[in-house]
Amino acid sequence: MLALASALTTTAGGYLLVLAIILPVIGILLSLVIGGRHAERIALALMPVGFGIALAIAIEIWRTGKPLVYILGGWTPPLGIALRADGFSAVMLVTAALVVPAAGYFARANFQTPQGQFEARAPLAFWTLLQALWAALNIVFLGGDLFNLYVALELLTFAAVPLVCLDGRPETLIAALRYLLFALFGSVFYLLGVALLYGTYGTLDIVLLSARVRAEPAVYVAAGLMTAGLLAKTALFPLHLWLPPAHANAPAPASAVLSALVVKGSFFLIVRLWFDVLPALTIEAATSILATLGAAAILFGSILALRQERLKLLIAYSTVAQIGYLFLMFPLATGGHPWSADAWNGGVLQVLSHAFAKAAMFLAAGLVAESLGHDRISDLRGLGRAMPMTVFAFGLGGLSLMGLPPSGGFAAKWLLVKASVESGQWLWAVVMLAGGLLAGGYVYRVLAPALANGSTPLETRKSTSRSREAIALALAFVAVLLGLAPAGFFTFLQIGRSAAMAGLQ
Amino acid sequence: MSTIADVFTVVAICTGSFFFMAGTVGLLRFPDALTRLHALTKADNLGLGLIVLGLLPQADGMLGALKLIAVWALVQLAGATVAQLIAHALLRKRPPT
Amino acid sequence: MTVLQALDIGLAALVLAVAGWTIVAREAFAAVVGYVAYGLLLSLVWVRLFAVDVALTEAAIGSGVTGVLLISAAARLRKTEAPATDERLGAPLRLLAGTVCAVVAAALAAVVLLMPDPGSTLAPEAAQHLAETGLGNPITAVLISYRAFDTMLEKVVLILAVIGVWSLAPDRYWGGAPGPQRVARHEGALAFLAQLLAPLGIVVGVHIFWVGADEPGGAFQGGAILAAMWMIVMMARLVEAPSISALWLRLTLVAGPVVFLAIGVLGFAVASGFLTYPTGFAKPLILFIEAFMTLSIAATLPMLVMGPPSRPPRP
Amino acid sequence: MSTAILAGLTGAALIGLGLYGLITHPHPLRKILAFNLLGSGVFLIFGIIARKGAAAGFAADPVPQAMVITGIVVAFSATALAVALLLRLVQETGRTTLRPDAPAKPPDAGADA
Repeated sequence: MLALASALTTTAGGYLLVLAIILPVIGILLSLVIGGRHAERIALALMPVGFGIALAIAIEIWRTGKPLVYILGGWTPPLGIALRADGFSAVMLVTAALVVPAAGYFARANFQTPQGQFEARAPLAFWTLLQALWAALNIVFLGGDLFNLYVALELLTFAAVPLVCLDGRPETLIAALRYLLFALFGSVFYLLGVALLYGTYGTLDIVLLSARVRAEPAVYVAAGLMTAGLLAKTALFPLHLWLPPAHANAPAPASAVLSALVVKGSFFLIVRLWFDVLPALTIEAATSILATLGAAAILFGSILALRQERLKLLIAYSTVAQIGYLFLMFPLATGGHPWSADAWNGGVLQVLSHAFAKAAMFLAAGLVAESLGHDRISDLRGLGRAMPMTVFAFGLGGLSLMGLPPSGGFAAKWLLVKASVESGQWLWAVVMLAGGLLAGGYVYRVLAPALANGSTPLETRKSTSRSREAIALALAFVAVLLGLAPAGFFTFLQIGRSAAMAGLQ
Repeated sequence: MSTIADVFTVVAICTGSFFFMAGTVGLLRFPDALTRLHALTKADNLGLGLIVLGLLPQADGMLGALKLIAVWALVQLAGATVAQLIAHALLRKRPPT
Repeated sequence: MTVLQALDIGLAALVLAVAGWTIVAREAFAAVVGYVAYGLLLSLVWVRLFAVDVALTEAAIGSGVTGVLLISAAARLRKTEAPATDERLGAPLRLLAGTVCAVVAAALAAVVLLMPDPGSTLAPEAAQHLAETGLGNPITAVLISYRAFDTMLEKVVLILAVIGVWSLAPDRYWGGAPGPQRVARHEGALAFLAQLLAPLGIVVGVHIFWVGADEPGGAFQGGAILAAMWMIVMMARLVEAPSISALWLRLTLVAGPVVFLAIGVLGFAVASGFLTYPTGFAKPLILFIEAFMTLSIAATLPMLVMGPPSRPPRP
Repeated sequence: MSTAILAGLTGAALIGLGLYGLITHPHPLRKILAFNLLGSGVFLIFGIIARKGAAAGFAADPVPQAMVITGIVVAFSATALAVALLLRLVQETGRTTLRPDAPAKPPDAGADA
């Protein structure tokens, strides 16, 4: 929590937060009006600018060591709305600014407007919705007002759902409709919690709320409702049913963004809620429930991933499992103990490394499906010789999922295991180790046939472009490099967090 | 004067409500769609007309009275059109099995 | 118990009864018709809560436009109902679901009863700054000034919904028009209604947008009425649904958020930052934004109701 | 009992009803309908909070009222998107089931539009 006064005034550089949001919004509006193949050009042209803005925000926070704040319309909360960026926000902004453009440049081959046609359905929808996803994520990361975040969540849903069924096959339509129903359930519950908080405290500003919240019945009910709603959107076991078909059936670049970023958007809000809005409400029972569900997700998701016959479904179930790890941070990082900061850093690092690793794996799987015409795991024999770069990218991503050194996944899980041992909560450590073994199992299931030599060379339908393979590989490298994050990176992550919460006495 | 107006209002609204009630009973009790439609439109138009008539003396000013009459006219228009459409749809569907 | 209280209790009972009907009704069509009635009853509840702006929105959008959408969907889905009933959950699961829902409802009821009265409020703050916006209707002030960012983003949500709905068209229909094919036969009565109602409705819609600055009403309510008028003349086949590639349609759809965003960004230069209005110019700027938003809503709602394009573009 | 409390209890009951319909109805259109019921219950909760916040000469706090207006419009857009998805699904398959195992089509490359 920031000092109250400084959280309610615009800081130098605060305008960057506005730019980060309105840039993709301008892109959406322009793309729809000008239309045709210009939608693609506008989206791709704005991406480097958006990356620059995200980087500038991170540098500004690093330089000043303080969060950035912008008061919208000049109306100070509680009446108005504030945008705020702390270290965590900045890191997420930069992650989105890397993964979205990667998916965008990768998707140029999938979503080109055909020659001789001014405008086509799938390209226009894809390029506008991709920008919309980015805008929505940036608002989620920067929003300082719970109702504004509700609008952001809806924006995210409306951008994500149509991406799932862009190719119009029946199974994608079913997946999209299920996704939409789960997401709507999630946002309406979130909104109900927002109503109760407003009714009790007369503000929805995160910083003002955190100063006013006390442990009382309305707050417990609100916290329960909002968490349940956000869990449905994050697809935590047992509310994960919508995720595998949606993520596995979407076009590869869309899957990459959905798995890497969209589920993290609602997770980000759960972290905001429990660590920033409701620190007065550290309930051991609640954090244990979250972690138990997380543990179940790790085991259940991994075992189902082991049994899938299609590569993209395997990766989607692995997302279910990897989301589980995120929730282990709740019992470990609350309470301001000596190990809390480690656990929090571990959780955030898991968010980041999974984002890059999973984006790389979905893009790699997309390349495999395009060049083979299928993604049946049993028929991948000899793939390593045909598409070495793609298989390498998949393998590096898998390294991070398993938590093997040196990788971001290893550093994240190491921090979490360390915290669970120090806090005496051994159970979580055991689950994490088991999850790592299972992840090794499902990654091996893909790599073993891919690296084996087939009796006949694998027939590819079309050759893959080197640059698209390079995009997947670059993302996988980032996931690995996160394992070498220096101590300064973790100091940066803690900017804007209260000393008490961070466990720094 | 105002007492007479009030009595008029009460009587008109009660009569109007009675027609609404009769229309509703018709809707529930009549055997097929066309007769039900008949009961509804006839009774509701009359019922609403009487209620609006009863409220006119209570309206504050000319504008208020005009608005009440506009409400009545709009409902008449919509009711008549919808009744026509439903009847058309029914005729097209015939013979019912 | 006063008469008003008795009426309140009667209204609440009626709302719940109709709501229950929409859940238990055997046929989807009947349930949807119940839902439209439910929406109108709910508008009365909003009037009783002294929220006339919300009552207007609920009647126009929550009940009216949503009703048209759901009724036409229910009519088209009649044949699919019988197979779906085979998938009903078993009794134990339904019992479990019922228990969970009852617990949620009971917890909420308890919170409602425990909530302090008078409760927390931002009404004094909203009133205090109302003069700076030049408006008389505090709700319009919240929507276009205090929380302008929400409203602008919500316009973007509407545009995404349109893109999402359009993206569900088969490829060959892209660039075509939504809605059913034009048929030779005219529904005389409907055409008559549309001819009579549309001019009137347009006047009422513009009026409601205009008075929204000071009295109940505003861009949402006025725009919804204009949208209804456009839908009725399209339903009566007096005008054709536009091609989704028509430049004027695209421009109308984005006009609201574009003007909102442009004036917001202008605030960096001429006022004290994003979405701020220069002193003394707040009211005209707010009305300017609202005018374009009304236009955009009037175009967006019918596009959402009509669904994806359903015929190939004309050469 | 005040109007506000009564409306709040009605809202709570509507939320329960809507949630029940959303979970138990197999037909997606009925789920969409139940979602709208659930949403209107949530808006009523906002409504009583607004009414209890009557102050400064306003009969109700304008801030929650503005949020409800935003919410109604968003709920309508969501309904429109869901209905469009459902109608397309029925057009393609003739059925409305949401079971993931329903259409038995061979998996294909699927990545391209």
